[in-house]
Amino acid sequence: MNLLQSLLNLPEPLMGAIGALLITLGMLPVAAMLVLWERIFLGKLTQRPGPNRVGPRGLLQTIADALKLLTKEDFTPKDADRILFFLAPLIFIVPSFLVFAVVPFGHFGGTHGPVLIADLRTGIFFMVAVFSLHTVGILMAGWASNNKYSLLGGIRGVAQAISYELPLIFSFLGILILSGSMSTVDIIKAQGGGLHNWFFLAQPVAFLVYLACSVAEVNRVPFDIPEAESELVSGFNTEYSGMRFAMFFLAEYVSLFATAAIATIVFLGGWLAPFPEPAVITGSTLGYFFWSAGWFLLKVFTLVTLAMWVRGTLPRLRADQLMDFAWKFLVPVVLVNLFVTGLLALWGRWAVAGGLWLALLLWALYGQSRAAKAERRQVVY
Amino acid sequence: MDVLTRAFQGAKAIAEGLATTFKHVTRSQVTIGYPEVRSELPAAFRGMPGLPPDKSGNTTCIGCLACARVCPPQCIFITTSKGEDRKLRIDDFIVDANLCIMCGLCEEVCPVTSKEDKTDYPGRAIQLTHLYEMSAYCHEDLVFHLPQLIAIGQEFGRQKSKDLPGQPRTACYSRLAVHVKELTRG
Amino acid sequence: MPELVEVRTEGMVLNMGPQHPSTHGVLRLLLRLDGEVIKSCTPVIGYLHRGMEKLAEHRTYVQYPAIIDRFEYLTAMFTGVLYAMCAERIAGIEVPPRAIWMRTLMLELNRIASHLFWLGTYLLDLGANGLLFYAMRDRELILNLFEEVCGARLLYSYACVGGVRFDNPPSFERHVREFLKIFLDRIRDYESIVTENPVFLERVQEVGCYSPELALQYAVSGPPLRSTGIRKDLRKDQPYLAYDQVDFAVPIGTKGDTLDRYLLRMAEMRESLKIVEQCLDRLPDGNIRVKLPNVVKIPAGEAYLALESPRGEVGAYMVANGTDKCYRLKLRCPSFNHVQFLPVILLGERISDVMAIFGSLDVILPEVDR
Amino acid sequence: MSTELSLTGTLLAKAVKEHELPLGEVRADAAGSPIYEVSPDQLRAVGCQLRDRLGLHYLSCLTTLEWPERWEMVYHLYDLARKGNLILKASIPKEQAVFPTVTDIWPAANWYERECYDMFGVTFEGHPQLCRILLSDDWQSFPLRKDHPMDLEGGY
Repeated sequence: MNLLQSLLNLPEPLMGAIGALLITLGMLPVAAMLVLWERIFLGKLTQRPGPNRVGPRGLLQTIADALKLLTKEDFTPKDADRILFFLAPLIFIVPSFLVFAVVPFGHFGGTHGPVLIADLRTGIFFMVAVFSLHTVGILMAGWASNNKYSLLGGIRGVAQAISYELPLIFSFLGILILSGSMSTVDIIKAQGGGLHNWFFLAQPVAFLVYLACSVAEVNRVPFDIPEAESELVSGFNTEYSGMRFAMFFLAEYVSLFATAAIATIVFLGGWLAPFPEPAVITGSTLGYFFWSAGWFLLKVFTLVTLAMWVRGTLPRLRADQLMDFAWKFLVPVVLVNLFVTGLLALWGRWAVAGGLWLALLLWALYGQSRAAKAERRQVVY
Repeated sequence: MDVLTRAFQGAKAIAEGLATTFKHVTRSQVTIGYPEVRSELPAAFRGMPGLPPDKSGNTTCIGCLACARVCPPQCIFITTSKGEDRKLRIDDFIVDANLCIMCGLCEEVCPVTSKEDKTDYPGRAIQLTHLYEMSAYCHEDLVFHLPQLIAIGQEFGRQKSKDLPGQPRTACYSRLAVHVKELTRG
Repeated sequence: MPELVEVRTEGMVLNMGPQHPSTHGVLRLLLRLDGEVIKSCTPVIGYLHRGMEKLAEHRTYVQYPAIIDRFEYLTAMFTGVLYAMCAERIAGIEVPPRAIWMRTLMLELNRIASHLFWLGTYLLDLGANGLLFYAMRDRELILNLFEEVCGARLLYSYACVGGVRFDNPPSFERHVREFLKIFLDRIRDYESIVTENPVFLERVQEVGCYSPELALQYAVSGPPLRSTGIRKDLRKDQPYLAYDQVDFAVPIGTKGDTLDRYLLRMAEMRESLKIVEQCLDRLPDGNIRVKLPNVVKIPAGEAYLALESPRGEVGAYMVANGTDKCYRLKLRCPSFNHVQFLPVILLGERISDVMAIFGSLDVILPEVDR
Repeated sequence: MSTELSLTGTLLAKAVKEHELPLGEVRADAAGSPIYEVSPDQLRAVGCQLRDRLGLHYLSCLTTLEWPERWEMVYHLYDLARKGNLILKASIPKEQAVFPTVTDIWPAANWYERECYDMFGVTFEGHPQLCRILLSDDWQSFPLRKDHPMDLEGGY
């Protein structure tokens, strides 16, 4: 935004408002595209065509769906808590958009600065704090609907969010040690110089933990217990229809995009290309903008597709197993990771050492797993 | 170490599963885009019963009521009258497609056979045809009378599908759908 | 001294179904919950009651095989064959060998189709939707085979008293062999997605365990019984059709949990493939049905025959009285017992496991309600 | 029509004979399984004996037959060891329509008996929860009775 700011020379609050507008308007088509892509991709995974009726090759399917949802009757159950019922989708949707305030979508090259609305010094902290807000929306929706399935979904949503918030934040701490800053821009800059400097290599464990937690944060398979449709019909949003359901739906995809964006920033080098960038591109302002934004979006898109791919493959965990997984596995793992990172940071050779640490771990485990292989249960003939 | 072993094994199994699902991305689609593309029907397909006409366009039914008697949901109703030449005439032949379960017992018991092959179903007066699209807005539209049944038999009879093995028959379907609709409405 | 106050908590009554995404047709479970833990469960059935037994008394032996398919539409071959076998046994009708082998072949193909349907929907119950499409894709292959022979994909009305109604078209054998060739690979695909998946294992291991004694008391049959380690398979115990002439094994489980039931069904599909192959190799030529009069009359008598359907022991108790309709037909269906068994094994489980356990019993509601 | 006992049927009949249970003459059904008549008073006692001494824990089927002048209960017991069915029959006059329950002997009988009540109106003494099962609670008639109309005229 720095470049634009110097060009337009507007007061900062106004620039912020313009940025908010841009994000809100920009995210709507992105979410629509993600919905469509998910359906196409899941279709491909299962040898189906996916949506193919509306528009050329089904490309307008989400628009048709959105129109349908908007024109549907907006239904409020009898005895619902009307105020909370009305507020819940709003509270659910706002944080997903708010996260993008600190997401740098690209860079203008040279000294022009990155493309983002606010370069907060506490960028990562802001993201996590804001992102955990939508749990309130889930609980409100679950409570206000006056439906037992919704209530169970709401309770599960809160329990899940509380459990997964912790390893999620802890998985960032190692990165903060390495980058020495909480600002999203600084974190990306710390990863400059090529693929080998990206933090997912230095912090592989944290990266995997983050991926698991982020899937849990956005309530997707295998962690979609708040809305598990084979158990709770549709969980916390069972009673929502029309526009308000559309808001939940939209927020979920925006959140998915947001978590992928965070992962890109923190672990995959944000807008940076995986190799040292040629000076021709870094020199041109507009050229570098498209180049960097392209890399950023490509990475985000890959992560989002990964989440969709997992959805097409894995079953869902049970609520208590989910908590077990978070508290008894993820939290200790990130703590150990944090400890090791701290030690390595002291030694200063984290990149090499990180790789060795991972290789050693994998090798030890591979030997173990081969030994344990024979224990699989079989039927008796 | 047990936890980590399990974690590793789990990750490996998940990766295998993901690989398997991803393998399918490259495979060809199995879905058939139904209204435009139709699956090939086997010759034995059991669809809506019809009355394939003879060369003069009349039904070959002799009014013995065997089909009406054997029909499990009892959806065949035949009215006959004796004409002046003392021959049995079929006044109306009703198949209520709301009730029909397409079991094919009617064509099995039909005594009318073709001269060449006594076991050949395509010689029967009532035959299950290859018509399977019979949506309608009300139950009455699905009560088929003699002229409609003859039309169905003519368009979709098995004899016909024998001549055209495995041909998608999109053109005839839409034509007949309109045809049958007109007859049903009228 | 502070007074101890008992905190009174209230149980929650949850009506699961009949409108619920995963109650396998229309079952209603009245659950009394404490948090997510089930304190009591009352199944309410009958939403799909169609009076199959009353219909049997009002339809002739020729008509009813077409109707009995609706009794259990995922394994329509079994019920049709069962009805025909009962009538044949009472009347002493000898079925031609070709019909016997054809019936065996069809039953085993139908078993695979039914297990595939179970596999897909069960994984859907657990929240994975990818496998559903793979399972359905391969079930389609079997349905195509059925369609080729009898012209219908779901409700075959294939068996009739005295044999089978449709002979194989010439291409049938080749198509079945093609199916056999690819299907083993497909099973390996499913297993690579499911069997070792840690999420799946978490969901099914040690879930829904019950003892063999309990299962016997409630007359549980089929894979749910065999998973506890009791080798009760009517194909071996009371061989019917051509099962005494084919070579196959009856796998059993060890723990009686949901994982065992999954493993059993996968193993059973493999065994069924073996049987299908043997049937194809040994399919004799000849008539497919005995010539019976137009009005089939069965002399007075009674018989209870049972087949090992994919879900368990499906039995028919037929009382004939010398007319062309049976005097009474009682259909014994495994799912009825399994739904009755459900409250016993659901006690103390979690609401997330209701579908994991219920699904593993492979209940189908039309069969319960008849 | 076979009225001979099958091989497993003979084995079962032999076992029953050895234990000297108060059962009538053995008959065979078309499938070759032994059928025993038992009086309703002794039904529960015989059931316990069969279960405990012969090991017939598995009640595979239970149903009611309506004959012109009597109700007949039919119990199909499966013997897992001998792999055969044993059929137990008990009759009462038409106007009485009360049988002793066997739910506590074979828990599987619970729903079977409810179904018999639902369909025939036969009641079971001592049944824990004898209410409608397949039909709705406010249903009046007993549809499987022979005098119940089979209405074919209705609409769709």
